[in-house]
Order: sequence, then structure tokens, then C-alpha cells
Amino acid sequence: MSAERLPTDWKSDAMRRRIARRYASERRFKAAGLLAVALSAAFLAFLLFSMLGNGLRGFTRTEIAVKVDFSASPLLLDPNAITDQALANANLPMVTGAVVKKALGADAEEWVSPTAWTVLRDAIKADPKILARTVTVKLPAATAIDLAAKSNGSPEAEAAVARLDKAGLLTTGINWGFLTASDGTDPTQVGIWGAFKGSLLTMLVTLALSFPVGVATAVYLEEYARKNWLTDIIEVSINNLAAVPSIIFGLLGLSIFLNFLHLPRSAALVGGMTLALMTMPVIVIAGRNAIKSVPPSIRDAALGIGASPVQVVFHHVLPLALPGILTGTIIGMARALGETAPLLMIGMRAFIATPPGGITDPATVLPVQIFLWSDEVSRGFVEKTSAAIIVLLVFLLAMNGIAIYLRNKFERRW
Amino acid sequence: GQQSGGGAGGTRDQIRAVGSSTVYPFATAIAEMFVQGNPGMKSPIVESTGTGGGMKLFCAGVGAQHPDIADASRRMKKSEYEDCRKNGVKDIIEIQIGVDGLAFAESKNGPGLKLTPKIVYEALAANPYGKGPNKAQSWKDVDPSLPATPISVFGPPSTSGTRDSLAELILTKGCETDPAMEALKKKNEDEFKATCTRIREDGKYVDSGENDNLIVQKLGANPNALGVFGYSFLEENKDTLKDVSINGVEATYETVSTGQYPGARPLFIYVKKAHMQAIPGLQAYLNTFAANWDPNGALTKRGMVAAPEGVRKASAETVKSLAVLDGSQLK
Amino acid sequence: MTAMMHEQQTLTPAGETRMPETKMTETKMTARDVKVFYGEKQAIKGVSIDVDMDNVTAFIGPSGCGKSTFLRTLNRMNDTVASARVEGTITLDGEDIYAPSMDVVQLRARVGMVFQKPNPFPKSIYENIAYGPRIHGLAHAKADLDVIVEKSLRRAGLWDEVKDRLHDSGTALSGGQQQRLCIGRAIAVEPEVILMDEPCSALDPIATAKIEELIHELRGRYAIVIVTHNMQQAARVSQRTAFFHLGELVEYGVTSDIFTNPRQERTKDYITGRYG
Amino acid sequence: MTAMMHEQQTLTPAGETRMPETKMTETKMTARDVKVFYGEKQAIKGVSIDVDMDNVTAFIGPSGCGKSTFLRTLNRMNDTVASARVEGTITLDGEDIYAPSMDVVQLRARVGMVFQKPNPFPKSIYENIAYGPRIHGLAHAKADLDVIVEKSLRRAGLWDEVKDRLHDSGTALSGGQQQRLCIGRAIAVEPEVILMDEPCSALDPIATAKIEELIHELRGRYAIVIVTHNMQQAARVSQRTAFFHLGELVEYGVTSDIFTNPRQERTKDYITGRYG
Amino acid sequence: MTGPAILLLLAGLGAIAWVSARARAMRLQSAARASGRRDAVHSLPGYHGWYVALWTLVPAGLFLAVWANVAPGLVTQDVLGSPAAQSLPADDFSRSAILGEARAIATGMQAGAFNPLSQGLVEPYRDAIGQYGFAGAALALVLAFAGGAYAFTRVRPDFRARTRVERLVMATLLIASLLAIITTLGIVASLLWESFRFFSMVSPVDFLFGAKWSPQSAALGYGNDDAFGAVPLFWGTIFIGAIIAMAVAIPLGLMSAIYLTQYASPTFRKWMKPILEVLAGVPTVVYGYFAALTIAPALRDFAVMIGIHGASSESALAAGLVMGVMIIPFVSSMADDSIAAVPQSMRDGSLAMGATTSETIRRVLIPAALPGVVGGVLLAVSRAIGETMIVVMAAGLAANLTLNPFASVTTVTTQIVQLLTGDQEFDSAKTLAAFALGLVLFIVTLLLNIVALRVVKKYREAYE
Ligand SMILES: Nc1ncnc2c1ncn2[C@@H]1O[C@H](COP(=O)(O)OP(=O)(O)OP(=O)(O)O)[C@@H](O)[C@H]1O
Ligand SMILES: Nc1ncnc2c1ncn2[C@@H]1O[C@H](COP(=O)(O)OP(=O)(O)OP(=O)(O)O)[C@@H](O)[C@H]1O
Ligand SMILES: [Mg+2]
Ligand SMILES: [Mg+2]
Ligand SMILES: O=P([O-])([O-])[O-]
Repeated sequence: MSAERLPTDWKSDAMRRRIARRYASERRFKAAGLLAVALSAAFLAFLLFSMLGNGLRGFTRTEIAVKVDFSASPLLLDPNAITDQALANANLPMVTGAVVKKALGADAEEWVSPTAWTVLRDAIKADPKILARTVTVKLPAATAIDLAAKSNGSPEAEAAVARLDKAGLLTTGINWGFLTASDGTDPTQVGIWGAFKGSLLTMLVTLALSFPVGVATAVYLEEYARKNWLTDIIEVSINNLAAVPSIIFGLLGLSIFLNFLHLPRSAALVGGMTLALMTMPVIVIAGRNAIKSVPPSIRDAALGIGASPVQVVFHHVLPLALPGILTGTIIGMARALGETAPLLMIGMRAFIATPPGGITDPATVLPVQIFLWSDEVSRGFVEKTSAAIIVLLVFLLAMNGIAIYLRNKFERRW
Repeated sequence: GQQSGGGAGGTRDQIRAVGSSTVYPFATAIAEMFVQGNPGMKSPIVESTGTGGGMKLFCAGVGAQHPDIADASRRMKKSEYEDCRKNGVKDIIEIQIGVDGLAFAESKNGPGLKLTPKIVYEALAANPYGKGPNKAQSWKDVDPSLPATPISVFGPPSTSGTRDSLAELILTKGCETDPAMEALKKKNEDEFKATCTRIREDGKYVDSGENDNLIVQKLGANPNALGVFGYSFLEENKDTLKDVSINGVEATYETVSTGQYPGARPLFIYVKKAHMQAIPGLQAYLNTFAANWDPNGALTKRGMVAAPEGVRKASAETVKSLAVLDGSQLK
Repeated sequence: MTAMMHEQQTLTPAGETRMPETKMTETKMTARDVKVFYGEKQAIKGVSIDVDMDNVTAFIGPSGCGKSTFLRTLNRMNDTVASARVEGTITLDGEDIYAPSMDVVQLRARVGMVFQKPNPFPKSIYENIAYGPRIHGLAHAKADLDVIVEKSLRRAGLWDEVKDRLHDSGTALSGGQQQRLCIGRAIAVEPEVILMDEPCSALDPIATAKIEELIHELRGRYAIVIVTHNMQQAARVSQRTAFFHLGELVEYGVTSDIFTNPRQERTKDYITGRYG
Repeated sequence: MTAMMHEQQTLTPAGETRMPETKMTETKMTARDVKVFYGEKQAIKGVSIDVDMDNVTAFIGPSGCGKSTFLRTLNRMNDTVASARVEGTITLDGEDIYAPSMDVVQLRARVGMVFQKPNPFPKSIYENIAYGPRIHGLAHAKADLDVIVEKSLRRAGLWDEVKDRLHDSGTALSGGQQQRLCIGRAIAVEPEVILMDEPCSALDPIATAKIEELIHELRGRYAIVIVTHNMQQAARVSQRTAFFHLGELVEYGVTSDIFTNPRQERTKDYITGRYG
Repeated sequence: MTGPAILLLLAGLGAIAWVSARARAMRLQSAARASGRRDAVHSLPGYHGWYVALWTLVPAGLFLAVWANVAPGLVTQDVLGSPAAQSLPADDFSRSAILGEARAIATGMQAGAFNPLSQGLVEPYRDAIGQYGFAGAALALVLAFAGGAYAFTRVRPDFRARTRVERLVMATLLIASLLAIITTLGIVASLLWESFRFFSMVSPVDFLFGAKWSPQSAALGYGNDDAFGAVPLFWGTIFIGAIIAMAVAIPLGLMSAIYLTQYASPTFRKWMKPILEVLAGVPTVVYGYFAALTIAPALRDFAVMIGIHGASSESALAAGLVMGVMIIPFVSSMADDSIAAVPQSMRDGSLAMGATTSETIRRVLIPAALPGVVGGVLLAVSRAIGETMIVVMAAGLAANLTLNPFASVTTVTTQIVQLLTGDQEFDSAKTLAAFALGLVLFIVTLLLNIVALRVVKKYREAYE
């Protein structure tokens, strides 16, 4: 053994202490990491729970059972000639008010929703014979009563609820209308179907435009493009577009699609086109990564037996890259589905109570609907806003879930 | 398709309205009633773009791709009218649908301020009476009779029509109490306007977005703050807010509708006469408006204040006769 | 086939070449003064070589000396590397393969290639073999294709092992089987030359032995060029050996001579393990 | 140091072991019946071996036979592979290195390692060397550190080449210099054993020669274990050679015997190039 | 002939072309193959089919596209020549409105007339459209036949149909990739034009360096000079997006990435990683709602409790905090990538020296990954400053230059939305300012992205 060597005394106290210190700092560092993960997850949980807490009530509504004696009410309706127009002219709102007053007391007119008469209308339409009878109908409660019944409301409303409850007239049930109705002005009657359909149409346009173009671009850049100034510019543009603030796309849509091309305002078509410009770069980038991850040995193999470059891509590379491309597409679409700002610029911030029938009809989308409702005067909209958020989140989580599933399932190592 | 871009194209079987966010809740309410009263009709589209933005779209031309109605929380401006004419929108029908109260409110636990336009002006102006930057920190600085709570006002942002109303209905009134200002008005209209309507930007007045619900919330949280917003919000939130009297007048339905309460401004809709024929249901939509703007009509239930009887009569007449606006009265 | 028969000639000064003494052979491919550049960098510095039908030719040399690069010039796989540039002449049956009129796709069908790492397509065994004939239109009916697949797998010595699971994925085979599948895939388009770039280096000894045996069987039917880093393998499978070093062809000749009696100092040092 | 002096003993039946006849050596590490699993798969199948101070031990064997895996059990680098599991006993100076009381951090300081690809940190040359002493607190003043850095670089045979640019990045050196830097880095913490996993396989012949020379010089001061795929290199640098095959230790003995007179058929086939 | 009908007809022609060309190629090729020469046959018959079909469809299709744009002009010319057109008003705008309407009615796009004059023009329009429609259809068919016939004559066994078809495929791909450039140009053009008008009213220097943002003054005719100083907006944007949000996102994102990649068990990582990614998938309008209704009031109460003066419920902190959370997955995935790109050998090298995991991370991995992490953070910043809904809903509108995180500040994106959706006047500097702000935002994010991508790329290359 050589003399000049200074053997380290690993067993000395100083060294032991030092090592203990190092391990302590290791533990602290690890705990900090865990804390970071936990905090992030806790925030998410908090967000989701607070939305659920506020929003689940939005899926229910309170109804008041009211006895209606049609024969005794001043209805100008001929039971044998019930038409939509006749019903519209029949002064049902007044009748409803009178009926409620009679059944529940003088101050009760305020207890039912202003649009409660539509329930009567639909009941008569469904069965004109009830005009000759006395029936019990469940009328939607007014917002104040609804709130008081589900959580807490004003003292007057609470008193009314207590009275109704005692009489056993109050029921709270799932409000299917929330899923099938469209925008409205009475929070007890609104639904998300219109906005949902708008989102669907917008997404269709977005997908139809951005997917083929995105995939074609990814293929071109990854497989064929020779490095030159043009491909450099393309590459920079794409990476940049993927990060351009979405509101800028709104400005673009406003100037080009609306003011220059004169496409219809508020339409799913324009919304979809605007979002497609935003989504395309996301698909390109995901597509390129997916294509890049197809091992070169596959290309070599195909080229080596005489496949042309186009055949190599369409027979081998694209099929193998497809799951990756789909994952990227779903993520891009999910982002587009949640996007609001650019759509505000192109006229989707609108009251649209008729679900759009096509891509050129006026439409709004779920996130814009949420934005609109969050701005409503009536406090009944608070829980509706949260409920709409839940619907949107369920969709987004489902899309993300599918993307993650695809990624895990097809993630392969060659 | 052989359809070319530009020009008029496409058909429309829905009414389109654009404009004021203040009128938006009333226009949508009418839209709903219109559909219920006219089965088979499609629901009108109401866009909330702000009065000016709406005017811009409205005046862009005649045809299916341009809106039929502009909602406005102020009268059309002369410049807007001229723009309309330039683009071929010649015959415009002006209908006042009601009144909006510009309400001042505070939290239920607030100090119970009593204000006048003069006090408001002196508290909020950027440059009161042109005498240099506003130094008032508390209400007491403005008027010794008021409590020494700091000035903190949440109000409409400079981009909204409600802000214009605040400037016109309250600030200018307060400003004009000073004779020097009256003189200035004659001498230099622009400077008068600036002195009397410009609001301080040192944080005492907080621009508070479009979302009036947030203002309501903030007031609840901060008893010393004052909020300025449409009367309908006060009405809806009576349980947490109370009104602040101006000139000793409380903001109640009556005082606003009679114009006693100073913060009252008219609400309008503007309709293109050229569209009356081509857009199905447009006349019926206007009729629905007319049927619901009475003091005990559906619109007042939603927080609108009915216009005085005379105005209502005149508006109803316009709906019937479709009389065209005379641009020369506009400013 | 328009093959050219000619006597082996002395090649460029760079390569010390000894003619195979025994018999006249059918020269399949010739390279004359081939230079390959990757951008600025020259990877092959003027190599001339002849490849014939009857002998297996082995390329040996230390890592990075350019064996693979040169091999890939022979079927223009280098075209796929953007920075690569080839100078000199390479012919197949006397036709210049870098001539503009040459269709690369057809060339690659005629000069097949087997790679270092087995790279079957992630498809069924059947589809792996059938792919080439399909894109080249070599079979019109399913029955034709079946015949081709069976014949190719038989020649690749794989038929008995896979005949019952032709529709299993090619990637599910063992490494050695995969490599034979790749050879079968190359054979299926009836190539004239087969290039193999270290075909056994990822395989275990038993699989290696199988491939070597296969090469013996294929010899004569196809011109075969094999790159290997295993000198013993070169000695076992080849009749001609080319030794590359730093992009140059140092020595080319009959395999047994190269190993027992190298003429160049560098060859000798390499063979005795002084470097590499 | 609590080294143990003991005679070489006959090892497990799996490994045919011939004792180094000439002299008694200081045994530094012993492995007894070591088995390593990656998940289900067994990569090392009961290997026993002794490593001593005076001889360089070489591990040879075909690719994938477990050389690297076994080497990495010696300083518990396998701990970093989640799926890896080690059975059997390995001692360093008689202490069980897999005992719970053993501190990995210390162990790795005592058993240094050099990897196949030179992996200097992307820091200056100085910082590369100083890294180990710093984290282990082996120097308190800058001056101490300077001394350690110089000494380590000298021992690694790199001092003269880099003394004027100690603050240049370590990654800017040539491959061979980088590898010597890595050796210097390992030396700087005064290890007792140095493990080298194919340290020259990424280097050119001249750099290889330098490293081999360095190994000669370090011999005796540290127990050295080297994995190599180049049999000639094993013959040149080592005094003991262990031949691995399929996770087993086939033969272990004096290097010259293994190469000239292997006892096992498998060893012989491998050495003569029948596989690998 | 109507549009759909002619398209259908063309499609039919294309199909016929494909089938017949393919059949012919097959026949010719089997004959050629019999002759034995391998290179006598070049392309598969299918490619010949495509070649001929494309020649049939593409020229005719292109012609129709051009025709669709030219024909309306010709039709209008025709109609203007008709007697009914004499009564049209001279004024250009109303004339084209009437013409447009007449066309809409003639093509059945519109039911009733807005303008009585247009009714009279409907008939002439119908006639003219019929004529030109027929002419267009006939020409398209002729082109289709001509193209198809020409291509058909070229079908020979050794004709390189595949090469031709593939060339078209390549051209299509190239055009698709050019769309990115076109979009960028579109953005630049649409912003530049309006910004240019804005800067003709307000000096760019005042805009970029002015400390006072007060569009109300401009609206009040107070002059544009000290009304459009955007510095408070820039500050608010930076304060929220680059300072507060990053103060949340960088530590949490980086530490999460480190924990998940270096410490966590595979199962934990498998579950946690997607869960954290969900944070990036939550729509921003939801974050905005959450920030405005839940976080902001809570923060304000907290600020009041600890006695901070001037706490606003639209605080920079609320918006920044929530935005930071939204960005966490972004930072963590960039950090994850960067750390993963550090070769395993670095980690092994350090561990083999006896370093602990945290020492390895802090002293080797992070320094080595730093350029990548920095690039990732820059990208995250660019994303944060462009974020709109959170700040629109939670950050407020007061253009304050303040360091107090509990005070209200405003941002560029908030003001864009305000200016374009609030009460606006035509062509006033106030409205145009939105585009100028958009332009600044675009340029800044562009620069950030270029720099970040450069950094990241350079860094990746260093380890390749
Ligand atoms: N695509 C490429 N771009 C740039 N240089 C390359 C490329 N491919 C190979 N080279 C360089 O060309 C030289 C020859 O490489 P080649 O792969 O042909 O060597 P080789 O003899 O096959 O080595 P090995 O035995 O390791 O496979 C090497 O210096 C290599 O670095
Ligand atoms: N991290 C791992 N996980 C699973 N299996 C592994 C892992 N590392 C190595 N193996 C397997 O363990 C066996 C031994 O591998 P090892 O790397 O020790 O071989 P080697 O002799 O060093 O080979 P080479 O000469 O190629 O370096 C091989 O079959 C290998 O596939
Ligand atoms: Mg090679
Ligand atoms: Mg190894
Ligand atoms: O939307 P406004 O009513 O404020 O113009």
C-alpha cells in the first residue's frame, strides 16, 4: 500500500455527522417535491369540489304542487281546437297567476317561476281533456323559493318554503330540462343543450379543417422537407402559432373572416375556423413528435425493399404514428372546446335560445355560455353557471382521459 | 354553390339585435316572450356588444347579414347616424323602451351616505372645477357632514355606456353648480366636458368590469365602498345592498321612473325600417316590447323602470306607425 | 440477364487487391473511385471494388471506418441522408445506378438490404413477406402471394418454425427469427444482390450460426455482401474480404489470404487485435 | 484499512476457478453466489468471485451475458434500476455491502466507477474533479481542493494536457481525455476499488493505448475491475480474467491461462470467435 | 346546371377514368411482364388509375373554382344590360345591395325582398345565371374529358405514373404546411393595418412609454396624447403573468417534475402525472370564474385581516395565483422533458461518486437541464401573458402602476376585450388601440417563443 495515500476515515464522527446531515437534506428535498405535487393536486381537488358543491344544485329544481281547476278559470280555450297559436293567445300567464293565488294564497304569485305557465300550456297540449277537470300540476318555483329550498335565501322566501313544506307541496327533483333546454332569461328554465350543440358544431368544423391540414403538414415537415429557408420559416411559424395568445386569433377572425370575407357573425363556421387555426399547430407538433417516434429502422426496412417515400409514409409511418397523432388531436380539440376569448370577438357572446341547425346558424358554445351566465343579474344563475361548468369539465376530463388512455396503450418502445 | 362573397346573400328567419349590455336582459326577456307568444318563430339572437359596438354593426348596412335592431343605453349619436346613412341605412326607427336608473348603493351595513351630484362630482372628478388634481381622501374631505370613511367607488369602466350616463347625469350636474363652469361651457365646450366628466384615476374610483355581480359581491365585503350600477342590480340584491339617496331622493322604482332620482337615463332600441318587411316577426317583436313596458309589465319585474306615461304613448305610436327618426335632432 | 463476364482487374492504387485466382466469376456490381461525403466530412475516400455472384464478400474494419456507409451507397440508401453526397461510379449489371434515369425504387428492389437490428414491420409474418411483392405488383392473386410467401420463408429457413402462425406479428418472433424474417422479406422481391450490415451483431450464438448457415445456402443464387465486426465470422462466411480503415479500402482479396497472410501492416495490426 | 489476507479458495461449482499460483494477494472484494434479477428475468445466475488489490481483473463474454450487470452489483449501482434485485453476498473488506447498515453513499465513494461512454459533467475540468471531494467534505479550504485536483489529474495522466485550462468545460475535451477525466474524478475521492465498464469501447486506438497504460500505472494502488469486449485488450491489461456466458461465470483464472489454455469448451469457442 | 349536380357528374367521370385506366394498365403490363424484362413495368396499375383520374378531376375542378368567382361578375354585367336595370339608383352602394338581393332571391337563398326594386331584377338574374351556369358546366366537362383523354393516352407499361401521382401528393402536403405561414401573415396583416391607423393618431413613443392609460380621456375629446400610455398595462401583464404566476408555477412545477421523475414510484407517477395535466385542461373561463368568485374574495378578506391597505377584491394576486396554477403542468412537463434529456450517464456518474439523489439533482441535473428549463419557463411566460379569461374575470380594469399584489391591475388582454366589447366609437383611437395592443402582445410572444425555442433546441442538440 502506498504511503502518500491519505485514506479517508469514513467511520470518523465528523464524517458520520456529515453524512447524517446530507441524508437530512435529502429527506427535506424529497418532502418539498412531494409537497409540490400535493399542493398542485390539492388545488385541483379544491377547484373540482367547489364547482361540484355549487353546481350539483344546478341540476335540480324545486317544484310546487298546485291544484288547478281549469273549468273554474277564465280560459278562452276550445278543448277541441287546441293549437299552438290558440294556446299562445289564451292568456295563460294571467290564468296561472290567478290559479296559484287561489291555491296558495294572495302572496303566492311570486313563488312560482314567471314562466311557470308554460308547464300548464304543455299539460293542456298533451291532454286537452284536463280542461274539464281539476288536476294537480307541479309548477317550477321562482328563483328565490328555489334557492331558499336548496340552500338559504331571503327570510320571506324561507318563510314561504317553510309553509309550503309543511303543506307537503314542495318537491326538489332532477331538472332534466337543464340538459335539453337552451339559453333563457329565467334561471329555473335554462339549459345547456343549445350551447352544447353549438360547441359540437364548432368542434366539427375545427376538426374537419385542422386535422387533415395538421397531419399533412406534420408529414411534410418531418418526412420530406429539406432544410432550407422556407421550411425554417414554416417551422418557426408553427411553433409560434402554437403559442400565440388565443385572443389574437379572435382579432384575426374578426378582421379576416367577418370584416373581409363577410362570413356570418356568431356562426359555428367562423368559430370553428378561428379555433382550427389555433388547433392546427398543436396537431402539427403532436403529429411530428408521433412521426419522429416511429423508429427509422421501419423506414429503412420499407425503403430497403423498394417502397417509394410516399409509400413508406402512407403504408408504415402514418399507421404507426396514428395513436400519437390522435392523442395530440384530442388534446388540441379539448383545448379548443374550452376556449372562450377568441369567440367573444366574433359575436358568440349572444343570447341564442334556438339551438343552431347548421354551421352557419347563430350559435354560442359552452364556455361562452358560462361566461354569459356568470354575468347574469339573477342570482339563480350562479348555480347554473357552476352546473354548466361541471358539464364542460366532464367533457374535457373525458377527452383528456381518452387521450391519456390512448397514449398509455400505444406508447411503445422499439 | 354559386354564391359570391360580398353583397347581400343568404336568408334569415331570425331577428338579430346587437348592442347595450344594459338593455340585453330586457331584450332577451322580450325575445323569450316573443317566442312563447308566436309559436313556430325562431328565437331572436341578442348580442351584447355594448352600445357603441352595436351601433357600429347596426350601421354597417342593410341586408340579411346586418342586424335589425340596435339596443342602446343612450341616444344615437349624430356621428353614428351619419355613418348609418353613408352605408345605406336610411330609415331608422327610434323607440324608447324604458328608463334605467343609475343607482348608487352600499352594503346593508354601510354608513348610510347621503349624496348630491355636487358631492359625487367633487369626490370623483379627476380635476374638480379645473383647480388641479383631486385630493379628497375621505367623504368628510368633500363635505364635513359626511362620515370620515375613505372614498372608494366601484363603477362602470370607461368603455361602457353606463359610464357615459354617470358622466352626463351626475357629474356634469354637480359640476355645473359652479358658475365658473357655466361660463367655461360657453367659452370652451371641450374643456368643459373634460373638466366635468373626467374621473380620477388614483384608485379611489375602481373600474369594475362588465360583471355587475362582482360589484355586488365586493360591496357586501366592503361596507365602506360605494357602487354605481344599473337599478336592476339594486333591485335584485335588495337583501344585501341598500340605496344611497341623491339630493335626498331615494332610488326607488317611483323616483326613478318619474325622473326625480337624478340617475335616470332612457333606454332605446333602433330598428331598420328596411328590414320590417323582410325579417319575419320583427313587427311582432316590437309589439311584444310595447305590450310589456308598462309599470306593471314583465320588464319592470326584471328591473327595468318604465318610462313616463307620455313617452310610453309616443313609443307605442312609433311602433305602430314606424315613424322614422329625424337625424337633425341628434347631437 | 445482361451480366458482364470479365476478368478481375487490378484496382485503384488505394486498395491493394489480389485477384481470386481460381475461377472466372460473374461480376454483379462494380464501384470505381467512390467517395462519400457527409456535409464537409469525407467518410469514404475513393473506394473501388467488384462484387460477384459466386462469392460472399465481407467488409471488415474498425468502428466508424465507413463500412456501413459504403454498403449503403450500393443500393442508394444514402439518398435518405440529406447531408450525404456520393461521387464516383457504381454499376449494377453495367448500368450506372446513380444515373438520372435509374429509378431508385426499382434499384432497391433489385439490391435488397438486411440491417444490423432486425426490423420487421409491426405486422403479421405473412404481411411482412408479402409487402414487397405487393408494392412491386409481383403477384396478382392471393394464391400467387401465398406461393411467394412460402417460398421466401423456406429459403430464409424459417418456414418450418412459423408456418402455423403466419398471422402472428413479426415482432413477436425471437431476434434470430426476426432477422431471418427480414432476409426472407428481402428475398421475396427476387433481388439480385443482398446487402447485410452486421446482420448477426444483435443475435445470440445459436441464431448467429443459423444465419451463417443461411448465407451459405443463399450463396450463388444472389450476390451477397456482408459487413461484420466479428473477424471470425468473416472468415467463416465469406470468400472475399475487404478491409476498410478510415474511409479507405486498405486491402481486398481472398478471405483466407487476408486472414493468414495480410499484405498491409494495418490489416495485420487489426487482425491481431492491436486496435478496433 | 481492515483488509483481509487469505488464500484463494475454490469457488462455486458453476465457476471453474484456478488459483493464481504465484503469490498471496490481498482480497478486496468477494462475491458469493450472487444472483441478479430484472423483474422476472434472471441476468446473473449465481456468480462467486474474488477481486484482489494486486491484479487487474477483466470480465469478458458475449454481449448481454451480464458483465455490466455484475459489475454494477459491486458498488450497488443496480439500486438505481427499479426492477433490479440482488441475491447472494458481496463483501468489501469483509463487510457485507448489501447489509442494511451499509451506507450506499460511502460505499460508492469507496468503490468508484468509470463508464463505457465518457460522462464528464457539463462543468469545468476543475469542477469535475472537485465534485466528489466537495460532496464528501474531503477538503475544507480551496487550497486543499487545488491539491486534490492536481494530484488526481496527475494520476489520471491528464495534468500536463489540461493544467492551463482547468476552467474550460470538461465536455470540450477529446473522447480519450474525457475518459481520463472521468478516471481522475473517480480517483479524487480516494476510492479503494475502481470498476470500469468497457472504458475504451468509444475511443480511438491512440486514446485506448493511453488508458491501457494508465491502468497499468494504477494497478496495485487500487483494486481494478475492467469489463471489455475486446479480448486482446483483456489479454494486455489484466492478470485475472473472468469469462461470463448467459449470466454464468464460466471460467475464472489467470489471464494467460484463460487465453492460451481454456478449460471450458465454451470459453474456447468464444476465444476462437465461434460466437459473440 | 346546379353546383352539386356538376360536382357529382365530375366525380362519376373521375371514377370511370380510374377504373378504365387501371384496367388498361393491367392488361398492358401483363403483356410486358411476359417479355421478361424487369424494368419493363414501372408503376402498379392503381397508380395509372389515379393518374388519369386526377387529370380528369383537377383541371376541371380548378376551372370550376375560378369560374365560381368570375361568373357572378359576368352575370351582373349581363343583368345590368337588361331593361329592368335602367331604374336602378345611381348610388353604388344601394345598387349593389339591390343586385345582391335579387341574386339571392333568384338562387332561392332568400324568400322575400328587402327592396321592391330587386323584385324586377330577379327574372333577368335567373336567365343570366342559367346561361352562365350552363356554359361553366359545359366547359368543365370538356376540360375533364380532354384531361382524362390526354392522360389515358400516356398509360404504357413503363410510364412512371407513380412518380407523377406522388408528386401531386407532395405538392398537397407542401401547400398544407404553407397554411401556417399564411395564418401568421393574416395575423400580422390584420393587426398591422389597424395599428397603423392607431399610430397615425397616437405617437408610438407615447403609447409604448407613456405611464398613463386612460382611454376615457380620449373619448372625452381630451386629446390622445396622455391617454394611451400602455406602460401600466405592460406592468400589470408582467406583474400577473411573469411574476406572480411564475412565482407559483416555477417552484411547484419544477419540484413536481423532480419528484415525479426522480423519486416517485412508477404507479404514483402513472396516476399523478395525468392528474396534474388536468390542471392544464381546465378551461380558462372556469379558472376565471373560480378566481373571481372564490379566490379573490378570500384573498381580500385575508389582506384586510392582516391589515393591508388598499386591498381590492380584483387583485393581481388572485389572477396571478390561479394563472400560476394553470401553468404548473406546462412548467412541469417542460422541466420533465429537459431533465429527461440530460443523459442517464450524468446521473449515473454522479451517483457513482457517492452523491445522494438530491445532490445529483441539484448539482448535476438541474445545472445541466437549466437551458431547457429556462426555455420552458419562457414559453410558460409567453402563455401566461397571453392568457385572457382569467384576467378579464379576475384582474380588474384599473390601470395601476403598483407593486402591491393585493391591488387591482389590468393587463393587455383584458383591455383588448374591454375595448372591443365595450361601448366603442368607430375609428376612434380607443377601438384601434385594441389592435395596437394585440400587435405588441403578438410581437412579444413571438420574440419570447423564438428565443425559448432556440434555447431549448440548442440545449437538446448539445446532448444528441
Ligand atoms: N448520417 C451521418 N451524418 C454524418 N456523419 C455520418 C453519418 N453516418 C455516418 N457518419 C460518419 O461516417 C463515418 C463512417 O460511418 P459508418 O457508419 O459507415 O462506419 P462503420 O464502419 O459502419 O462503423 P460501425 O462498425 O460502427 O457500424 C463515421 O465517422 C461516422 O461518424
Ligand atoms: N435495466 C434493465 N432492465 C431489464 N433487463 C436488463 C436491464 N439491463 C440489462 N438487462 C438485461 O440483462 C442482461 C445482461 O445485460 P448486461 O448489460 O449486463 O450485459 P453485458 O454483458 O454488459 O452486455 P454488453 O456487452 O452489451 O454491455 C441482458 O439480457 C440485458 O438485456
Ligand atoms: Mg456500421
Ligand atoms: Mg455492458
Ligand atoms: O353596454 P352599455 O349599456 O354600457 O353600452
